[in-house]
Amino acid sequence: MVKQARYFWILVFFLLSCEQWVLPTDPSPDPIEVFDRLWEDVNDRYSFFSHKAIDWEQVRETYRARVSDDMGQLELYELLADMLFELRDGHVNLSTGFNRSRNWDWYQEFPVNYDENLIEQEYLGTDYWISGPLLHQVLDEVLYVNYRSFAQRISESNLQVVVERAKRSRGVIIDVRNNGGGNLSNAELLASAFAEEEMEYARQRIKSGPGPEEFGPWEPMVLNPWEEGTFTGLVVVLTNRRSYSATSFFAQMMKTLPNALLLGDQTGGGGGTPVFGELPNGWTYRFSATQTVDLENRQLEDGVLVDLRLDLDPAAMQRGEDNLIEAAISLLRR
Amino acid sequence: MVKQARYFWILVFFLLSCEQWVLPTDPSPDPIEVFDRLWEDVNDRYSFFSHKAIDWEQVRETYRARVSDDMGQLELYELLADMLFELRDGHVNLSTGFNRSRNWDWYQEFPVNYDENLIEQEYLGTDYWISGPLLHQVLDEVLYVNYRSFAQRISESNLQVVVERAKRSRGVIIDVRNNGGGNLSNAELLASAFAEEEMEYARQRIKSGPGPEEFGPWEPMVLNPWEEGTFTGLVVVLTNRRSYSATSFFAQMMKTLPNALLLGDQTGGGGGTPVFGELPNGWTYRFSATQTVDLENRQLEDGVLVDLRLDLDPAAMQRGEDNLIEAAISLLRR
Amino acid sequence: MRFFSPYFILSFLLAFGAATAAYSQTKGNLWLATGLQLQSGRDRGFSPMIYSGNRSFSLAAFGIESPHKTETFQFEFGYGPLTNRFGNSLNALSAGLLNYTFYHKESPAERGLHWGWSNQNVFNIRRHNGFTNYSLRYDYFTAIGPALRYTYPFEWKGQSFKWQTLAHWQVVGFQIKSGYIGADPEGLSEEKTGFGNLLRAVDPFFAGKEWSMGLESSLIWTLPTGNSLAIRYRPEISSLGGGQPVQRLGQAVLVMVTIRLW
Amino acid sequence: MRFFSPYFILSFLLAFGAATAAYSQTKGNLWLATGLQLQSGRDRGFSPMIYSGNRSFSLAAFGIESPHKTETFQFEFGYGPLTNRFGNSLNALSAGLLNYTFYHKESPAERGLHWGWSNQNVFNIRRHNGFTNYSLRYDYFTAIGPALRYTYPFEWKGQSFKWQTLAHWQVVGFQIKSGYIGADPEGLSEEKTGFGNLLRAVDPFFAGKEWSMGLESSLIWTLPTGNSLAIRYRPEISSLGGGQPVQRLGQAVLVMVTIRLW
Repeated sequence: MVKQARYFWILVFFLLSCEQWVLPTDPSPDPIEVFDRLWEDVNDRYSFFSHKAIDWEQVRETYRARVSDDMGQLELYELLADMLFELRDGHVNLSTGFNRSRNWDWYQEFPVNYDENLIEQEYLGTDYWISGPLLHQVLDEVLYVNYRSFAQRISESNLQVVVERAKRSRGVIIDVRNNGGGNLSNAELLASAFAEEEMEYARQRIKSGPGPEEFGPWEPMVLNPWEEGTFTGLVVVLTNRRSYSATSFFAQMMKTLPNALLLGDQTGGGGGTPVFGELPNGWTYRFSATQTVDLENRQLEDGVLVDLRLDLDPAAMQRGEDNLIEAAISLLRR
Repeated sequence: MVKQARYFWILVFFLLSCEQWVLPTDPSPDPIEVFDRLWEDVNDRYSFFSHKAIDWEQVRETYRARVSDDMGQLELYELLADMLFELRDGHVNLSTGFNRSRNWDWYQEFPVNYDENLIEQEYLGTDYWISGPLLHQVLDEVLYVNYRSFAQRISESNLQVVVERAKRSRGVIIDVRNNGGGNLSNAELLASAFAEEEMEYARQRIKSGPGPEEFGPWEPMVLNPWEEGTFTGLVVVLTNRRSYSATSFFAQMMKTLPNALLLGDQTGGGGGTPVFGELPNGWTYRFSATQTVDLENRQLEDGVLVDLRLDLDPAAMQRGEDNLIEAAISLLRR
Repeated sequence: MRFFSPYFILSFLLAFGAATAAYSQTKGNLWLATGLQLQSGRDRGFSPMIYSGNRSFSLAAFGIESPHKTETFQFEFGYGPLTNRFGNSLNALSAGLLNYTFYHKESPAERGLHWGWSNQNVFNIRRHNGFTNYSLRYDYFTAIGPALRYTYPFEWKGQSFKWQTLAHWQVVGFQIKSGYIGADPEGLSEEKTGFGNLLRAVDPFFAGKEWSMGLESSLIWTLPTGNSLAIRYRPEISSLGGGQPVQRLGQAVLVMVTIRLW
Repeated sequence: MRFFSPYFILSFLLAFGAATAAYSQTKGNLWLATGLQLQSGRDRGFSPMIYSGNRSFSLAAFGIESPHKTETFQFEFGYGPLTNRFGNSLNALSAGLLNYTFYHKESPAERGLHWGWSNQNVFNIRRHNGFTNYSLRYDYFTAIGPALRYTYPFEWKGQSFKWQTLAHWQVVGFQIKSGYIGADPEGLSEEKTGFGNLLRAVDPFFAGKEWSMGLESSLIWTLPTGNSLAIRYRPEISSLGGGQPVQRLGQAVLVMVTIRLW
């Protein structure tokens, strides 16, 4: 009987020796290993190589030669940040605790078109309403709504009051300039309050394998009218180049609605949903892993174009006026 | 035997009938009840009646007459908001879902002294470092650190890199203008990186009963040097009237340090830690329930005074200069 | 907490069981029960509103039955979110130790009415999810009082069943509660010395001003092996006065196994 | 989840026990165990790094022993945070059903080596706390394979003890795993019909490419009442290939009570 027990000791030792075989230890945190991991993961999962005509193999050749295992963490960070900069994508970041790399070319080369101090002093005033993240004020019988980040959650009761005030007005201005994005569900909720019927506003696909063109199928993105009641009067959405990510999606939703139009400058883009990753030295990163196109197959990554192109006029600002808001008011009062 | 069981049925019924007696149902959401609850809770727990010479009984008389049970929620909200406005306190809010009342007189009547677009374009530029919520850039051998909200957590590694860059510079500017506060622990952590030794910077006491002068004892608030190493060179902290709450505490900590001075306009105040409450109609509110005084027994609620008073100069702004940052740089380079 | 409680209890029982298994005149039992508790409560330090909800609730008990008396040591644990009628929420955790001693010198332990006493120790802590400051409050009390037990065994379809109801009422003891505004009890921080500090924070518990009473009614199916399966209903109330009053009402329904250890 | 699992299991057992108590030739047992599991795992869909930590781990099992075979149905549940060596964390939840059948026609059930088979069903889900998108990933497999049991009873200081080791190795079955980027399995959303959809998401499980094996070693102290207290050590490995591979290694130490139902 005890002899049979030997089978078991063999089994126990076998199982314990499996550890290294089933679960090999973590990869080395040496710069070369870190570089290769990052390059390879971007190569496998990044979604815009062909759209942006980026030769990632060529990028590897350029940067790989500059990596060595005796370089410092700061040098390595700068090298990797430079490499990721080539993706020309605001949804690409490398986070190290001491610094976070980014590519903000999509707004830094363009006019700002937004002055928060001016809006607070001349438009919102002191008695505007605060419904969660939605700041709103009635201007010349028009409801002006300022929303600064889609990362701030809109509750149903926040939205309810905006819809109710909208119904008592001659139209709505939604100001999402400088709104850098956040949660798509907030964008869908806000847009749903102005949608008369269900409609497809974009299509999205996701990387499904390491090949450069390995994507899942195009899935429709659909906007449903808000069940609590909607405002179907005229809406003007103000955007600038710093309207990014979820804000681009919001702009696209509103652009699809027959009762809304976009005014200002095109959005900055951000049409790919970022996926996250980790490097063997503990740094984390993210980059786009999906593609989104509008109904004409134009990539949202390139920004959503406005219906009416208008920049902030320094002369108007000097007079204490935001000429985008003024233009929206006169459009709605017409 | 079964007869004895009667005791138990009596016990069970007794226990079940206790429900209403032990736990009476929720108070009525009628306007008069709501008004009385709010007035009474502020009366019992608010901490600045005598410091601000507010006659809360008088306030009750003024407003109670205007409440009736057939008034709408919007009217009731406006009445309560007006009543709370009398406390002249930025830490007092009434939140209803459709609007949030506030008293922002502590900054609205004063110069703004801060232009984020200007700082991004002329000082931070495109290659500044992002260490969590700390944005920093070297300007003329001086480290400029911009921190926009104490609600954003500073990690140890974020702080480490700031201290290390500070050590390689001729001094540090910490810009907390327009920083409306947040978490006191972030203020303590940031200040601790510039403290050479343990020191008391303020004293705090908390309401301990419903009487107007019922407070617990004064407790010292102490700043300890950061264990990971500190920068003990010169530091200039930039504040304006919108530096509030945790930012006032931070200003007070830095003011107490021998190697730091405050430049700009005094902070907005916010020296009382707010306690929260609920009304029978579901609205929530908060108000100050503590007092904090500096080492000269001056209330932090009245704002922390700067060492060097300076306003933003429109002419300098026109030249693309923030004259507060310029003044701080020349102070540190002297 | 969730994990360690049953773990330590069982370890303790393993050791304890070994030590007492030698007693020949006694019976040792282990109870394990889990279920749902509908809890409603109000803490004036937070709000005048009632917060209620269904929490998970579990208990582990160890009992020794000797010819003349029965002793039970019962550890209880409850955790879950409670909401008010406007949807605001708090998370409430309770941990308690409830001890019973019943005397049955004159009548059999298996049947009838028995008097005894109980000792209850309960710690409650709650975190409000909508409040940014002073969002944590707690209370604790320890008290003793009389207890009563009624047991009625019966047969049904050839199987042994038992109806048992226990009642307890806490009369006198001590309490510690969060302060007027903050989580720390009033007076706790006035001195720096630990014990003097603690004494300042302690208030008496007196029936009349404070209340804690409860029932445990169980329908028990005794298996031929001596173990049993049971369903227990457990209503209780408690109310702590003074400072910011705290009231609570709980009703738990539990499934329970009893394990005969010796 | 945490609460409902033991609750429903016990309810099921109450009903099941009642139905089978009539069998005279069989023995019915209930096991309850709780403890800690040191888990290490890697999901290539998240990271090349290992995440490990001590999780709470519990199981409830029901066993029927007839003269020629023993069947056990074991529900397992584990939950807790795992961290990598830089402090990033994810929360990992596992729920599984592990069934054993052992045959002992020729030898007594209480002693010796018995062969049998096992069926394992495991669902794992993890949420990464540092990733804002695609932070949820899961996997599931069901498979069958051989099992082996060795039981060695002994006496020590007049008490009955038993050493028992069970081993299982999963050979063939099915698996479903999160996709290349997102939580949904690849192919799941291609069609709108539910079942065709599900079939697309299912991949085979084959020993060689996929692995799942484990041991359960218990030191059992049988009480005079027929119940027992035990300590169990439970190492296991699993590895799912294809797409983004997932590997896991767990070692649990549990305290356990066994309740004789009939």
